[in-house]
Amino acid sequence: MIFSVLVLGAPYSSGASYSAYRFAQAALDADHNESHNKNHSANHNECHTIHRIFFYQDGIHSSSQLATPPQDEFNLYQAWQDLQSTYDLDLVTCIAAAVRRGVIDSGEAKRHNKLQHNMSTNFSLSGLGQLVEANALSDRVITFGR
Amino acid sequence: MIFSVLVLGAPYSSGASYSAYRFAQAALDADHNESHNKNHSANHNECHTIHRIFFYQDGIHSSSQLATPPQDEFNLYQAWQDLQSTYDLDLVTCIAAAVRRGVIDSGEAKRHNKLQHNMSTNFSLSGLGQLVEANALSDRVITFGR
Amino acid sequence: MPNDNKQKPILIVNQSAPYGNANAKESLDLALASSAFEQALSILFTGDGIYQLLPKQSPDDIQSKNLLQMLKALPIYGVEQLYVDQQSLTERGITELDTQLPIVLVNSVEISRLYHDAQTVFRF
Amino acid sequence: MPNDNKQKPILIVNQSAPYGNANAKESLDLALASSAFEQALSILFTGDGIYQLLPKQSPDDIQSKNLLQMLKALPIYGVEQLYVDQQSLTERGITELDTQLPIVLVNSVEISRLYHDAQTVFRF
Amino acid sequence: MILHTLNKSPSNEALSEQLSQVIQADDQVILLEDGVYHSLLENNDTSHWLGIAAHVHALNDDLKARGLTSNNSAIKTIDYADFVRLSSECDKVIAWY
Amino acid sequence: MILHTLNKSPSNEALSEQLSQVIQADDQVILLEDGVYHSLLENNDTSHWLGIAAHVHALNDDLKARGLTSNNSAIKTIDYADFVRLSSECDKVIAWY
Repeated sequence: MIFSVLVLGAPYSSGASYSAYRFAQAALDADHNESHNKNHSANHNECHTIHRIFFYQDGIHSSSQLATPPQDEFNLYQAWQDLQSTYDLDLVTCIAAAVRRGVIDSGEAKRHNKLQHNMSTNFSLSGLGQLVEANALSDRVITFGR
Repeated sequence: MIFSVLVLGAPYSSGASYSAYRFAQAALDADHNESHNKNHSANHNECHTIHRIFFYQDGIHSSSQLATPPQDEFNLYQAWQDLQSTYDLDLVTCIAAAVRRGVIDSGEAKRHNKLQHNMSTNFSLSGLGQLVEANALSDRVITFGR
Repeated sequence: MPNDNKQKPILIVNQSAPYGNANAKESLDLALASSAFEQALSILFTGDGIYQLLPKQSPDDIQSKNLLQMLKALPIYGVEQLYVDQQSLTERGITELDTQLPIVLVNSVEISRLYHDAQTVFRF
Repeated sequence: MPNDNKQKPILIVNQSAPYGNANAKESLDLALASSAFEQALSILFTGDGIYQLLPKQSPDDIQSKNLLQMLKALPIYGVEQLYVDQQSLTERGITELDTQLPIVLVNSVEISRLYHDAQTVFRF
Repeated sequence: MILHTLNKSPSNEALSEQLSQVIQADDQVILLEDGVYHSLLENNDTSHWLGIAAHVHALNDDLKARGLTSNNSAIKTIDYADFVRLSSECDKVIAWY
Repeated sequence: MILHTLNKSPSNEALSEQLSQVIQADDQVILLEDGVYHSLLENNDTSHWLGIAAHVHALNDDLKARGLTSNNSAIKTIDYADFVRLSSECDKVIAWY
C-alpha cells in the first residue's frame, strides 16, 4: 500500500510531527519486516511504501537545521533527517508556508538576498502541487494535525 | 506608566504578534503625542514607556531574520525590526524556547556548531529571568496569547 | 458532488474564522492548487469557518489581504459550489452571507455524504 | 496566598494537558524562573491542566521528560501549594491525583480570589 | 478593577466559562482578533461574562476586517490608543486566549 | 469503512460534535496524543461518536505517557504498527484535530 503523510504542526507546539514520525517509522518497519519474515501475521502481509511526507502550515518547522533541543531531550529534527537518509524518503516542505515563516534553503536565501539559510538538506522546498500529486498517486493520505 | 509586553504566538499561526505590535506602537505614539500636544484629552495625559517586549513559546518566531512574506503582504518581521530601531526597544527572545524551535543568533550558532544563524540582530536572546524582571519593574504586563 | 474515484475527490473543510490565524488563507491556497491540477474538489464551510463568508470584510486596517475577495474568485478556478453548514449559521445567528458567493446550504446528512464521497479530507 | 503588592505576586494558570504541546513544560520553566528570583508565586491547575497531576505518568515511550516528576520538585523551589480546581476534577471524573503533590482543592470563589490577588497572570 | 482581553470566538466555550468564573461587575473587557465575534451575541445571562462586565469594548480594526459592525449597543468600538489607555486605567490586565 | 483519528481531549466539544455528525456504525476510531483522554469517558449516548463507532482504539504509548490505562473495556490499546495496518484496511483515513 502506498501512503503519503501530511504534517501540519510544529515540534513542541503540537504532537503532529512526532506522531507522524512514529507512523512513518512503523510503516517502513512493517515493509522491512515483511521481506524477512514469511510467518508474519496475515494482518501485516502487505508491503507499504511512503510516497512522500509533506510539511505544511506550522509543520514546516520540522525541516529546521538550526533547532537544537536540550541534550537530555529527544531530537525530533535529527530523527527526521536520519529517517530520510535511511529510507531515502521524499520529505517536502511547502515553499510558500516556509518562506513566510522563516525556513529557507540556500537557493531561497539567494533569491531573497538573505546571507543565511536554515533548512535541512534532507528536506526539499516545493509547491502545494506536490501535496496534490501525492494525493493522486497514493492509496491513503494520513494527516497529522495541530 | 511602564508597560512590558509578552508575545506567545507566531506570525501567521496567531494574531498575537501583530496585535502586540499594534499595542506597542500605540503606547509609544501616545507617549510621543503627549510631548507635542498640551490640549490632549485627560485620558491620554500619561507618559508611557515600554520596558521590554518578551517573546516566549511560539512567539519567538517573530525574531526570525529569514522570514520573507510575499511582497503584497505586510512584513510583520520587518515591522518589529523597524519599531526596535526607531524607539531603541528592548526586544528579548527566550533562549530556551528559541533554541529548541530553531531560532538562534550567531553566538548560539557557534556554541552548537551550526554554520548558519537566523535571528534578527534587533532582538536579543536571554533567559526567562528577563520576563520575571520585566514583571517586577513594570506597572503592567500585557500578554498577547496564541 | 464529484464522485469519480479514479480522480480521488478531495474535500476541503473550513472550520476556522478568517484573519485570526493562517488556516483560511492556507486552505484557499490548497484549493487553488487542487483546481490547478484539475482535481475533483468540494469545499465545506462549517463551525467558525462560516465567518469567512460574511459580507463587507475590510481587512486593510489590519494589513491583511481580503480573503472574501479571494473566495469570490473560486468559480474562475472551476470551484462552482461552496457547501455551507446550515446548522453552524443558525447557531451563530448569521442570516446574511455575501451574495456573490455560489453558496449551497447543506444539512447534517448532506455533510456526512460529502465526507463519505471524498477520498481525502483536508481540514483547516 | 501571597499578597504583597510590592512583590507583584504572580499567578500561573495551567489549563493544558501535558505532552500534547509545550504549554505544561514551558509553564513549569517560568515557575522555576519566578521562584529563582524569589517572586511570590501561586500555581493553579484548571480545565485540562488537571491531567498534569495524574499519577503513574510514564512518557519514556514517547521520548518525553516526565513532567509529573518535575512538578514534584516544585516544593524544593519554594512553591509549597498547588491549587487545583475541584470542578475540573469532577467534570472529568478524576478521583485520584498523585499523592506526593502538595495539592489544595479550590472552588470557584477561591479561584476568583487567586486571580484578583495576583498582579500578573500567566496562562498556559 | 481588572481589564480582561479576549481573542477567541464564542466557539471556545471553555474559555468563556473560565472568564465568567473570574470576572466581576466593575471589570472591563476588550475583544480583539477573533474575540470580536462575541459582538454578534446578545447575552443577558448574568452568569456569563457578557452579562456581568460593566464595560465591553471591541477593537474597531478587528471588527471591520471581519465584516462586523457592532450592532450590540452594549459593546463600544475602540482603537489601540484606547486599549493602551484602558490598560493604564485598570489595576491589571488579564489575557484570555 | 472510515478510520477516524482524534488527537484532542474531550474538552474540545466542537470537534467531538463534528466527528459525531460524520461517523457511521462500521467506522473505526484511533485516539492519539491528547485524544487518549477520551478513554476516561463512559459513553452510551448513541448520538456521540463514542456510542456509535464499532471499534475504538487508543495508542498505548500515548496512554502510558499520560498515566492512563484504558479501564474502558470498549477501547482497545494498539501500537503504531496497528495504526498502519488499520490505515490500510480502512477505505480512507480522516484526521480530527
